[in-house]
Amino acid sequence: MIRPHRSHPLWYAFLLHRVSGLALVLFLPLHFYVLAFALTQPERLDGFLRWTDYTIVKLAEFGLVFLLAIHIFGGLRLLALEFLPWSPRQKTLAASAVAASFLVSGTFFLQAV
Amino acid sequence: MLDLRLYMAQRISALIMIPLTLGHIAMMIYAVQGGLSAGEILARTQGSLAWMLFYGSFVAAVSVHAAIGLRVILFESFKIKETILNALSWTVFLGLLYMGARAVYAVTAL
Amino acid sequence: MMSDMSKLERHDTDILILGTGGAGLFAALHAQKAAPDKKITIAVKGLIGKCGCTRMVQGGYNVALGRGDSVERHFMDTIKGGKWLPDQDMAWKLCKTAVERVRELENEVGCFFDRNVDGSLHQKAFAGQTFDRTVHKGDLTGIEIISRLMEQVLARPLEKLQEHRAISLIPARDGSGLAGVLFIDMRSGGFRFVRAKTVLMATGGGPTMYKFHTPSGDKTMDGLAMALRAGLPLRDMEMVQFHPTGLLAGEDTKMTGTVLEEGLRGAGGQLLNGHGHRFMFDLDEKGERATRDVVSRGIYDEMRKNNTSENGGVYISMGHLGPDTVRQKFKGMVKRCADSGFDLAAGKVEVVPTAHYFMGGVVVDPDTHTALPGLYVAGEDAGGAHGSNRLGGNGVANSTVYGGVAGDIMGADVQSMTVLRDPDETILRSEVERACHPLGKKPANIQMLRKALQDVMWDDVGVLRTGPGIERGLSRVTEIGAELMELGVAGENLAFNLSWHDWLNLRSLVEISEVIAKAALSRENSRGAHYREDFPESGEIESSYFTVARQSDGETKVTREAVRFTIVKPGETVLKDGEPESLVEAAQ
Amino acid sequence: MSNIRDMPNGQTMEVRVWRSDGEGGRFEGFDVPQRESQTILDVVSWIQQNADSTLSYRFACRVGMCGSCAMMVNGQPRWTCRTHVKKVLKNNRLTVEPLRNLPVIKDLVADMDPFFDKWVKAEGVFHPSKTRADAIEAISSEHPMRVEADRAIECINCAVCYAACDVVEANPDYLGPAALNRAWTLMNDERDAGHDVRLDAVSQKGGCHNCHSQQSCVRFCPNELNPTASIAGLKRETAKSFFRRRD
Ligand SMILES: Cc1cc2nc3c(=O)[nH]c(=O)nc-3n(C[C@H](O)[C@H](O)[C@H](O)COP(=O)(O)OP(=O)(O)OC[C@H]3O[C@@H](n4cnc5c(N)ncnc54)[C@H](O)[C@@H]3O)c2cc1C
Ligand code: HEM
Ligand code: SF4
Ligand code: F3S
Ligand code: FES
Repeated sequence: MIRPHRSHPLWYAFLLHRVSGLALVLFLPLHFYVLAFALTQPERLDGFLRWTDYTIVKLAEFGLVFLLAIHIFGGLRLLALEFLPWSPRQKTLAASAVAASFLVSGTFFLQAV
Repeated sequence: MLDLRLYMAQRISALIMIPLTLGHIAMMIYAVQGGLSAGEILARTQGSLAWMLFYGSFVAAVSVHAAIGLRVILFESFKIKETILNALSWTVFLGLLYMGARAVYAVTAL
Repeated sequence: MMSDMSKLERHDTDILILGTGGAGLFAALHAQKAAPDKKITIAVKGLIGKCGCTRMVQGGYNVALGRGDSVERHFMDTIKGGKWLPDQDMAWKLCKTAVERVRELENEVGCFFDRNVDGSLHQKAFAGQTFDRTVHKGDLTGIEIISRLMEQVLARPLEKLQEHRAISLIPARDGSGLAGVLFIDMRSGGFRFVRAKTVLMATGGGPTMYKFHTPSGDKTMDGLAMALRAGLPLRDMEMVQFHPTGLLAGEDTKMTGTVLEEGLRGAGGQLLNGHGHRFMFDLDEKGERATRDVVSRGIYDEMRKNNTSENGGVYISMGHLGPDTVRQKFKGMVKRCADSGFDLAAGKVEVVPTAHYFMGGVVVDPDTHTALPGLYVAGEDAGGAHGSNRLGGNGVANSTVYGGVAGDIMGADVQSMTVLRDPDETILRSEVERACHPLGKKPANIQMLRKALQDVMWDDVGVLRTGPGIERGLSRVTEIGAELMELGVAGENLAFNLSWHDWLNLRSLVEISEVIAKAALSRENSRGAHYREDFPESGEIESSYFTVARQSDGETKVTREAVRFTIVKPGETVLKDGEPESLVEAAQ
Repeated sequence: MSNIRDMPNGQTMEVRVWRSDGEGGRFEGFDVPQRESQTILDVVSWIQQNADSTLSYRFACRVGMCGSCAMMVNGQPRWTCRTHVKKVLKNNRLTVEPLRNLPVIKDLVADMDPFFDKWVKAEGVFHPSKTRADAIEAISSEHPMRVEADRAIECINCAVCYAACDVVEANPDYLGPAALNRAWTLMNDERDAGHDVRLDAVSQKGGCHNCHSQQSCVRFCPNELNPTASIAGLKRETAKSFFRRRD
């Protein structure tokens, strides 16, 4: 499916950044919506937070934090690429960003269970 | 479709969010230990001007950042015309800002 | 078929430029400056700036920038290098104007040539010169020059006819001069006639009728063939320069013939024949570092004696210098060989002499005027500046200097020209028919014929020549020409029909090959690039002559004309008293 | 053909070539003999010369200097004159198409005008500050700006990067990696008098800020240039000018 001119790590890094950004845009309104219950219907917020104890929801949460982490570290990578002197180790940087994302979201997951 | 001004807005908002989101994640990692409850969260945040500023600036930044980000994706994937694109971007921006502001107000006002 | 003249598109302009090498692009810039209110049209066989040989210049650009060097010294090197055959006024103008041209390239066009640490231009050594005067940009000088010129031209509001192949110079009905140029718009396959008050021909010669050759694929002597048919005199047509080390990768690849740079030999590269013998020291005490012509003859001779490598050439070997050193010093060449599947750094690479540059060309005056009013010629298409041999680095200098001159002169001349000349419609029609000739014949593969021509020219009118050999070659070339006329091209779709253009290319090559052979017969001595085994002596310098070929009534005749020593006489010099002969040796 | 010197085993390969008169098009298959030394350009030429005389393609220098022979080979943009068949042949099959992101004139010939229009639009053109009457400016070969410019200068405008970039495909106004790379070399040219117009030119809607650092341009540039780094340089300079020009 991935066309031949795209089959290299830095293009995947771009794709990951875009997909994570897009997913965050979709999730964020939901997040805001739920938090706003605190004002209007505090009991529903609590209900929602309790609901987060379920494993599936835990996994989803992990996914979300992972996306956020991916996007942040990916974004850091891009900002460094754009604003710091050029580094020839672009692939390493991209890999590090992914690794850092796993680390952070993994920690979150372990704490949460 | 980015020109210099949109680019700057997106990059500056990203820079602002870096400490905020990292702080938020660290917070969450700390807070989720043993499960979340509304009471816990609200106890920490309600009535705190610091938290209001913290999350308030995140909401402002992310509204700008995400609206521009979405604009680019919409343009590149769907070749949407500029006028419609502008309208969409503003809608996303204002929508996020409104929802975000409400959420911040909910968790940080007394 | 397109004898239907109503389909011929017509088009008018003031200044028309053919070709976008160094000469064409410079002419466009200068013409625009000299005549900003005139319409200027550039027409080229390929894309603007992306075809021709100026882009392929590796070594660099000769220019006297002081520091011990002088225009006089550059001039003397050019005259001596050309074995006293150059037109001295042209050579002088070349050397003198090169100084201004390089400043223009740097300050106005935007080229950036290599510098020394102190900020001054770096100048390197090139064979046959008494001063290290070659300005360069790494070993990709041509790309820098043409890319920068191309940008300037693209940014200007000139009319651009890309992938327009000039096929004929059409004279005025009243015989007053040139009316315009007939083209094939290659993209559509249609014909277009462009009337112009002045036309610069800068299509860049190109001896691609040899089995091994360096120039780009678009160069097939179209310009000289057009000039010949228009009745213009062509000089020095026997003078074909061979580069000693072209890559040899077999007959089936276009890589064969492309240049492996001169510097390889300079740095200590060894030439070995098929038996592994290092033969150059048998011929010249400088070994591989002897001049281009000597080395070319040495290799050609080994090839004739069948002391050859696998594909029929000899080997160049660099490995003894240390593969890493070679890789670092000749990065571009090593990479190029690697892309072709050869290891230059550690292994041996097969090489052959390869036809590189054509010294002959249209007779012009130092202002680029020709015998045909309205026609100007500059660059490799023009004869005279180099005589029998072109110094490495004088090629781009020549095209950029004289391209600019042509632009200035055309810009000035056009001011007093109020009307366009009307073409001779009969000739126009017959020239269209001429180009359509193969479309009426049964389609056939012409590659065998092109190969046959290249073999004949290589074997019989090549690096080493003899009278009987040339005669044999000449009659074979004539036969090939006749055979070509019987082969056809599928003409249902003329849009970007490369096979049709291959046919037209071959026709130009055949026509000029014939002239080369005739001129080579006429010169009964050996000078510069022309070597007659039956006349190995150079002949008396004081009574030097150059050959002039002219066609009338379909018959080409070659005559000899005495060289006029207008600036310096044989045995004399324009160098100041007491100046050393060479500043290269002095420094060594 | 008697002059064909096939591989010892007489092997052929299956080549699919895009045929088109500019609109629409289709693949056509050819069996081409394999040779020891053979580039993609040689394959295409072989087809035109021996199998189908109507096939159109473009080349000039045949040694990687003119940048007019680029095509999509197995879906990837490449200079065909210096791409050895062995390097790209997979399962004995090859696919050759015209360069991506440009209009097609015929078969494998792309119209490069949009690419060069953008080159000019990006102000990839030197603005002189001196004339031929002036001396050549002394600039040390070790000057940092010069070193930076040199890194990006050896572009042959082959449009391989332009064909590799998805932003070019998605955004018709995007100036593209090569034009921006050239603009950056000029921003590092002390002799150039057009820095401000150029910064404006690359800050427009189709300018450098549209680059998402996909780096396919770097991946495929046959001359190992790095347009991404050059574009990042432009982003930095324009960002600086964003603040500078507000005072
Ligand atoms: C590989 C190589 C390396 C070289 N290295 C050096 C060097 O280091 N130093 C040096 O001084 N010289 C060098 N030369 C020689 C130098 O390149 C030429 O002398 C010079 O560039 C010729 O310039 P030009 O403008 O006359 O022709 P070109 O640059 O060849 O341009 C000719 C133009 O005319 C066009 N054309 C051809 N036929 C037609 C037609 N029928 N209709 C329309 N347009 C047409 C072509 O497409 C092209 O655009 C080298 C040459 C080669 C091949
Ligand atoms: C610290 C936090 C963040 C940083 C450093 C950051 C950084 C970036 C950067 C540099 C880009 C530009 C990518 C490009 O042009 O190719 C970008 C794009 C984007 N960001 Fe963020 N971002 C952050 C947080 C967020 C958040 C929270 C959201 C969502 C709500 C988001 C949504 C997007 C979107 C949708 C895009 C567009 C993606 C694209 O063009 O491919 N970002 N981000
Ligand atoms: S940057 Fe590289 S790929 Fe792009 S045009 Fe220049 S040489 Fe070709
Ligand atoms: S591929 Fe395109 S997105 Fe940028 S890094 Fe290169 S120009
Ligand atoms: S033919 Fe010139 S780069 Fe390939």
